[in-house]
Formats: sequence, structure tokens, C-alpha cells
Amino acid sequence: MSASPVLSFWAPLMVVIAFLIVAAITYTYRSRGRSSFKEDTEQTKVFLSGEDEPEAGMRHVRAHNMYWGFFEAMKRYYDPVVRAHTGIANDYLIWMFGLAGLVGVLLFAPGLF
Amino acid sequence: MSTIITNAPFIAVAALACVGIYIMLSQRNLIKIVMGITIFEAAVNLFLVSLGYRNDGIAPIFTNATGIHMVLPVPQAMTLTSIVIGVATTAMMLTLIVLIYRHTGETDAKKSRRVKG
Amino acid sequence: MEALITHSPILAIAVPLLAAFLTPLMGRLGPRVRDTFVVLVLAVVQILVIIVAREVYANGIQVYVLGAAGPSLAIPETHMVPVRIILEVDGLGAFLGIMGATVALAGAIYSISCMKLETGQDRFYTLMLLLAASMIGIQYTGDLFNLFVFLEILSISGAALAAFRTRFVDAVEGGFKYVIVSTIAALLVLISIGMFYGQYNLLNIAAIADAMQYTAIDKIALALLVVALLTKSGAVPSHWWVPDTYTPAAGGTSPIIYAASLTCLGALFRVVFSLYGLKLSLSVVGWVVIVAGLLSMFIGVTMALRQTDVKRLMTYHAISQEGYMLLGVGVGLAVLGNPQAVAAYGREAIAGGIFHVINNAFFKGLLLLTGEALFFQLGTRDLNKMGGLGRNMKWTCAFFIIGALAISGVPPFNGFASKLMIYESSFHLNPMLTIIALVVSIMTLASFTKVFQAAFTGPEQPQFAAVSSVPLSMKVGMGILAAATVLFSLFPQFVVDTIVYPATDALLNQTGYINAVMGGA
Amino acid sequence: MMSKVVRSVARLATPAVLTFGLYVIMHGHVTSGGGFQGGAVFASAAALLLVAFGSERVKEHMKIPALTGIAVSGAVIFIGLGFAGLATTFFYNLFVGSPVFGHVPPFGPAHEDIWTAGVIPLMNIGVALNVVAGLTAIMVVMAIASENKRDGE
Repeated sequence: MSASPVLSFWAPLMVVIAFLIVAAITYTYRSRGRSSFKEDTEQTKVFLSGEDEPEAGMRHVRAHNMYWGFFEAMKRYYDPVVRAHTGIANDYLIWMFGLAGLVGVLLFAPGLF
Repeated sequence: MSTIITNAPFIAVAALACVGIYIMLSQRNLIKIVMGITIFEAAVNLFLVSLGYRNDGIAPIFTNATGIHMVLPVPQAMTLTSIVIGVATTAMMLTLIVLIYRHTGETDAKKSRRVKG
Repeated sequence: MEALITHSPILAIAVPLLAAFLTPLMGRLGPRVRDTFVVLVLAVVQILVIIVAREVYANGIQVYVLGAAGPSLAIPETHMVPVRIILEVDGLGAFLGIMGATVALAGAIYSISCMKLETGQDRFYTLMLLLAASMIGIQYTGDLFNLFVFLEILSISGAALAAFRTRFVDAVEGGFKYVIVSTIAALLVLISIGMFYGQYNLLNIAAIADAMQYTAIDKIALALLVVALLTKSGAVPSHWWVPDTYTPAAGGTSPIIYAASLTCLGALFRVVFSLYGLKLSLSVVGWVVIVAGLLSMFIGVTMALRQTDVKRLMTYHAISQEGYMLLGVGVGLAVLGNPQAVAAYGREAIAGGIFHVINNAFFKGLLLLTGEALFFQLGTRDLNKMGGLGRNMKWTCAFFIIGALAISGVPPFNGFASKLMIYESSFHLNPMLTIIALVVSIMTLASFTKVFQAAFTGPEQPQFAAVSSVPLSMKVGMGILAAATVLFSLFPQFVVDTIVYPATDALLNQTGYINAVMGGA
Repeated sequence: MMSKVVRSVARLATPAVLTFGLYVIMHGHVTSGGGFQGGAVFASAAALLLVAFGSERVKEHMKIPALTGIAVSGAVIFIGLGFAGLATTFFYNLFVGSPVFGHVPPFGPAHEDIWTAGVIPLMNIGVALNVVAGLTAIMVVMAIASENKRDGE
């Protein structure tokens, strides 16, 4: 029962300590910030120019807006993959039997790899 | 000819399995899918029972009988267990189909589907 | 005490099984009695699996023969082969037993509050205990047919739990898909059992492994077993049922069903390593497992990115993380025939895969529970409707952050430790594997950032102003898994040396597994 | 509800079916059969009654909670007998040699001695209770479900 060669150089406690030190530094730095900032005043408004703030529902970036560019760029990958997830019970079974056939063929064709 | 007769159960197994798999893969009706599964299950059960068959064998309810061919009891026990489990799963599937029908008014796998992607 | 240790393997299965049938009787005494009873039983099971594990790690493989004149009387005097049902617990079984029992305990405690308003709770807890019993049974059994029976118990109880809230149409549909897929998987397992019995007249895994010839029929049986168990564990390309089933699973059961599918992954390892071992065409099966792992990782994570249902997103990650385990173990399997490669990186790869199994059961279970907590409080799983919930659901938010960082492999969490082991070792086989694994890890972080941003940050939404923190039992349930995650994160070296490497060595030592039952040197 | 002929025949046949089911259950350890087979025969009487008299009348006499109780007690008997053998091993046949089903049969063709096989006949009874109640409950529930649907349409 030997020690893992990979994990022997991995010390999570060190990372935790480093995180705490950085957090302490950050907190001290933050507390030295401008003392003129007051909560619940004009300063916290979203628009400095005094425009009306939109409602809470409008200010939040919704989940479906995220990574839009990624999906658009990967359209050629996503279209067939999403279409394959039909949700029809028969298709699940077709994939399963197909996979069984494929693995069976691979086992009987040694030398392929 | 005799090989055909001794292998007849296994031919039946293959035929039943093909029928079952074909129904499962091609029929969109949920109840027909369950029927296909049941036929496939019957094929598996027949396969197990035929494994234990011995020529001129008798029922294995003897204690240490010598000189008498007995069919193997273990595949029979396995088949019975599998039948019991089959009853439970079939009941489960049919119950869920009843519920799906109540929710959607459909027994078609495609039309009753509500989640995908 | 001695007797308890001897009988602990069967007790770990039989106690939840008996308790499952006593639960309806307890339910007549009142819900509090029943809930306490269920939690107590699962706590006892937890203690039992730890006793088994201690014994296994101290004294090697534990064999328990049911119905024999003595618990270790594997082969009767009048026979040459084992005829009774034999439980055989090796390092892997003990390891996955601990995983299953912990997740079941957390899920049961979580469910107390979460399911309080549902009807038919007696049946709910009965099914939950059956699921726990079958999960431990699959790991502990040394008998193929027994494995099939436990697989079927797992399928039926899992499907019933997935479909438990029958007022939701997606729950019923998820349960139906799960039951048909797992019935077919179990039937494929049964066919292969028949093939083994027809050839060797044996059902015991160790005895079949001893007699294994790797004939053409054994190859067919291997293909059926691999596909059935890959399907049950939810690997691409037959992962389709996973999101449909886990997403609507009621209360605290989604992590338990997930742990159950990880158990099926353990059964796959058992079949490949202990039943076939060096006799199978290693590179073919190894690369089948690796490719299945890569596909699971990539398709799982890319599909997860585009989901807007919070639990469905997490279930796609379940598939994706399963890919890491398959990758690690597949790398080890591909080089199993080469002792130098095994010593250099193969053992490390398998250990990484197995370590990832237990890590995932904890942090993925935690994430699924937070998803269910959001559903419990908001009545919706739609991320598009959420926002600003970090204000009112602080505990859930904290648990979510722990789980999300751990699953994305951010140091110092345990996900990083196990992924590091997989990266380091798979790099030796083929650098491409590591690159794909790293990219997937980044995309995992991206998609959990999306959940965090959409659900917990942002301005407070007026419709959720009245949302309160989750009840105590749900916090405790999530807390157990979070505590396990944090503990495993802080002391990965200890965990790997005490439980992961024994499990790995148990897989690699096929002769040991055979000799424990068959005797001999 | 079916016609009077059907109902009369069902009334006559039910005792015979039940007796045969009981026979199969109790002789499970010496002849073919056992708890599940006998239980299925026994429960088929419930199917007969359901067909002949309709679910309206049958469900008055077969309440689901009672059936659940019977099924649960059957399972508890089965696993309890397993626990009873725990002094030696789980599922150990502890009644061999005792007055309860304890005869040890001589070697050779079975002697149809019903007092053999130790715990196995008792386990058969447990299984039979479970199967009878379970199958009956399944049939009653399905019958009620189909009746409800008919009202709804």
C-alpha cells in the first residue's frame, strides 16, 4: 500500500492557508476604501445620470441569455446532438441494442486496435 | 434432423427475442412497448429453462437420486425468480402508462413525451 | 462483538430489507416514529458498512455463505464448487458500500421535511430502504444471479421513487423510461448469466472467473454485461434516461438514485476486473470504456451548458462526471496486461477513477439536493425565473458553492484531487485524453457559474421576496454531504491511502478474489 | 357485473381455486410449486371475482391497507426466518430435526412427507402471503383505475 505519487505533492491545507491570507489582505485593502460611501443613498443607484431604475426582474441577466455566443458558434455541433435527445422511449432502446451490437462486433474483431 | 430437435428451444428463443426486440424498437404505442418487453422476457425465461433440460430427465424432487437423469433445478429456480420480477416490472410499467395516459391523454411514445433535449 | 463482525456483511443488506417492510407498520404509529425509525436504521447500516470496511481493510476479503453450517464454509464437502449464495466483500465492495450508505442516510434525513406534505410517505420510505439495501447488496454479493436480483430491486424501487410525485407528468414519464431501460438492461444481464451457467454450471463470480475460458459465448456475454451496466450507470451513448429520471425524483432520492447508478458502475468494474480479468481482450474493452468516458464527458457537459432546468443541468453533469470515472478506469484497463505500465500509471488511473466515484457521490449528491431545495422553496426548477436567491437561502447558496467548486475541480476541493490523479495518469497513455478532460472541467465550471449567477446573484426578485430558508432536516441532509466533501478535500492523501488504494488493489488482484472463495494458494 | 351464469360459476369455482392454491403452497417443498406459484393461483381467485362481480363490489371486501398489511407481514416472516438462523448463518435451516417440519427424508425418491425441509415451508407461507396480497392489490388497483377512467369519459 504505497502513497499516491501524484497526491504526494498536493497539499490542500496549504491552499486553504494561502486562501485565508489572500482573503485577509483583500479585506484590509477593502476596509481602507472611501469612507464617504453610504448605503441606501443616491450613490448606490444603477444609473448615475438619474434615469429610472428598471424593475428587479429586468435588471437580472437570465439563464437563457448566458453563453449565447458559444451556442451560436457551436451550432454545427449542437444541432445534431440536441436532435438526438428525442426523449422517445423507443430511441433509448434502439441506442442500447445498437451499442450492444457494436461492442459485440468490436470484441470479435481483435487486431482492430 | 436430431440437432434441429435438440436445438428447437434455442431456435424458439431466438425467434421470440427477435419478435420482442422488433416490437420494442418499432412500435410507438407504450403498451406495445411493454408487450415487446414481455415477449423478450419470455424468450429469456425460455432460454434459462432450456439450459437445464436433460434428455429423459425427470422433475428434480428427489434426494440424491443415483442413476436417474434429472433436469437441473437451478435454472428453474432462476426462471421462477425472473418471472416473479417480470410480474412486478410489468405491473409497474402498466401503472405508469395509466398515469401517463391520465396526464396527457396519449399512449403514444412520441405524443406523450413532455421532456426532451 | 465477534459475531457482529462475522455477520455484518449480511446484516448490512438484511437490516434495511427487513426495515423496509416494517416501515408501513411503523407508519401506523405516526409519522415521527416512522421517520426516526428510518433514519435510525440507515444510521445502523452506516455503522455496519464501516464495520465491514474496517474488517476488509484489516484482514482482506470477507466471505459470508448464506445458509451454510458456518459463515466461511464456501465449498461444501460433497461438492467441488460453491453452491450456496455467497457474499464476498473486497476493498471495492466495502468502499462503495460506505458511499451508498452515507448518501442514503443524507437523503433520508433530507426527505423528512421535504416530503412532509406528500401522501403515501410509508411507501416512499419503504422504497428508499429497498433502494439502499439493493445498492449495498450489489456491491457485497459474490453471486451473479444475486446481482441480477438486486439490480431488479434497484430498478423497481428507483423507478417508483422517480415517479413518486405522480401529480407531475415529467415524474411519471421519467419513472417509465427508467423502468423500461433498466428492465432491458437486467434482462441482458440475465441472458449472460444463462450463458455462463450453460457453459460452466456455476453462478458464483469467483468460481466462474476460475473456470473462465473466454470462448465466443463468453465474449457475447461480456458485450451484454458491459452494455447493460454502462446503460444502468448512465454513460453515453445510452445516457438518455438519466436526465429524465433524476430530474423529477422526489425529495432526497435523486442523490440515492445517482449513488445507485454509481453502484452499477462498480458492478461493471467487478465484471470486467474480477470476472474476466486478464483473460479479456484488454485493449478493446479498455478503449470501449475510454471512448464511452470521453463521449460522456463531452456530450454531458455541452448538453448541461444549454439547460435551463436547474436539476436537469445537474443531471447532465452527472453523466459528464461519470465520464471521468470511466476514463480513469479505462486507462487502467487498457494497460492491465502490462505490469510496468500498471505500476507506472495504470494503478494511479484506476485509483483516480474510483476516488472520483466517491467524491462525486458526495458533491454531486449535494448539488442535486440543493437543486431540490430550490424546487421545494420556489415551486419551479426553471433558472430563467430565478434570481437573487442568495439573500434568502443562504445555507442552500453556501452548500451550492461548495458542491459547484468541488465538481469543477477547483483547488483545494476533492474534485481537484481525483481529477489530478486522472489527468496525470491518462497523460501517459495519450495526451489528448487529458486535454479533453481539462476542457470539460472548464466547461463544468462555466455551467455552474451560470447556475450561480442566474439563481443566487442579482437583485431580489419581487415574486420570491417571501422565500425563506429551508427547514432544518434539509440543511442537515445537505450538511452531511457537504461535510464529507470538505473532509475529503482537506485530507485527500489519507482518504486515498486508507480506502481508495485498497479498492484499487482489490480490483487488480483477481487471484485474491478467486482464492477467497475457491481456496487454494 | 357479469350475468348470473358467470356469477354462479365463479361462486362455485372460487373455493376450488383457493383449495388448489393452498395445496400448491403447502406442498411446495415436496412437489413442484411453492409460495409464488400457489400464491398466484390463490390470487387468480381474486381475478375471477373481479371479472364476475366487478371492482365495485370486490373493493368493498378487499381493502388496500389490509392487503398491504398482509403483504408486509409475509415479507417480514420471510426475512425474519432468515434472521432466526443468524446464530449459525443467515437463512440457516434451523428447524431440521425439530418437530416443526423437521423430518430428514431418506435418500432416494422423495417420500412426499410433508413434515420435511425445515424453514422452507414456512418461508413458502411467507412468500405466499406476500404474493397473494400483492397480486390482489395490483389487480384491484388496476380495476379501480380503469373504472374511474370509464366514469370520466
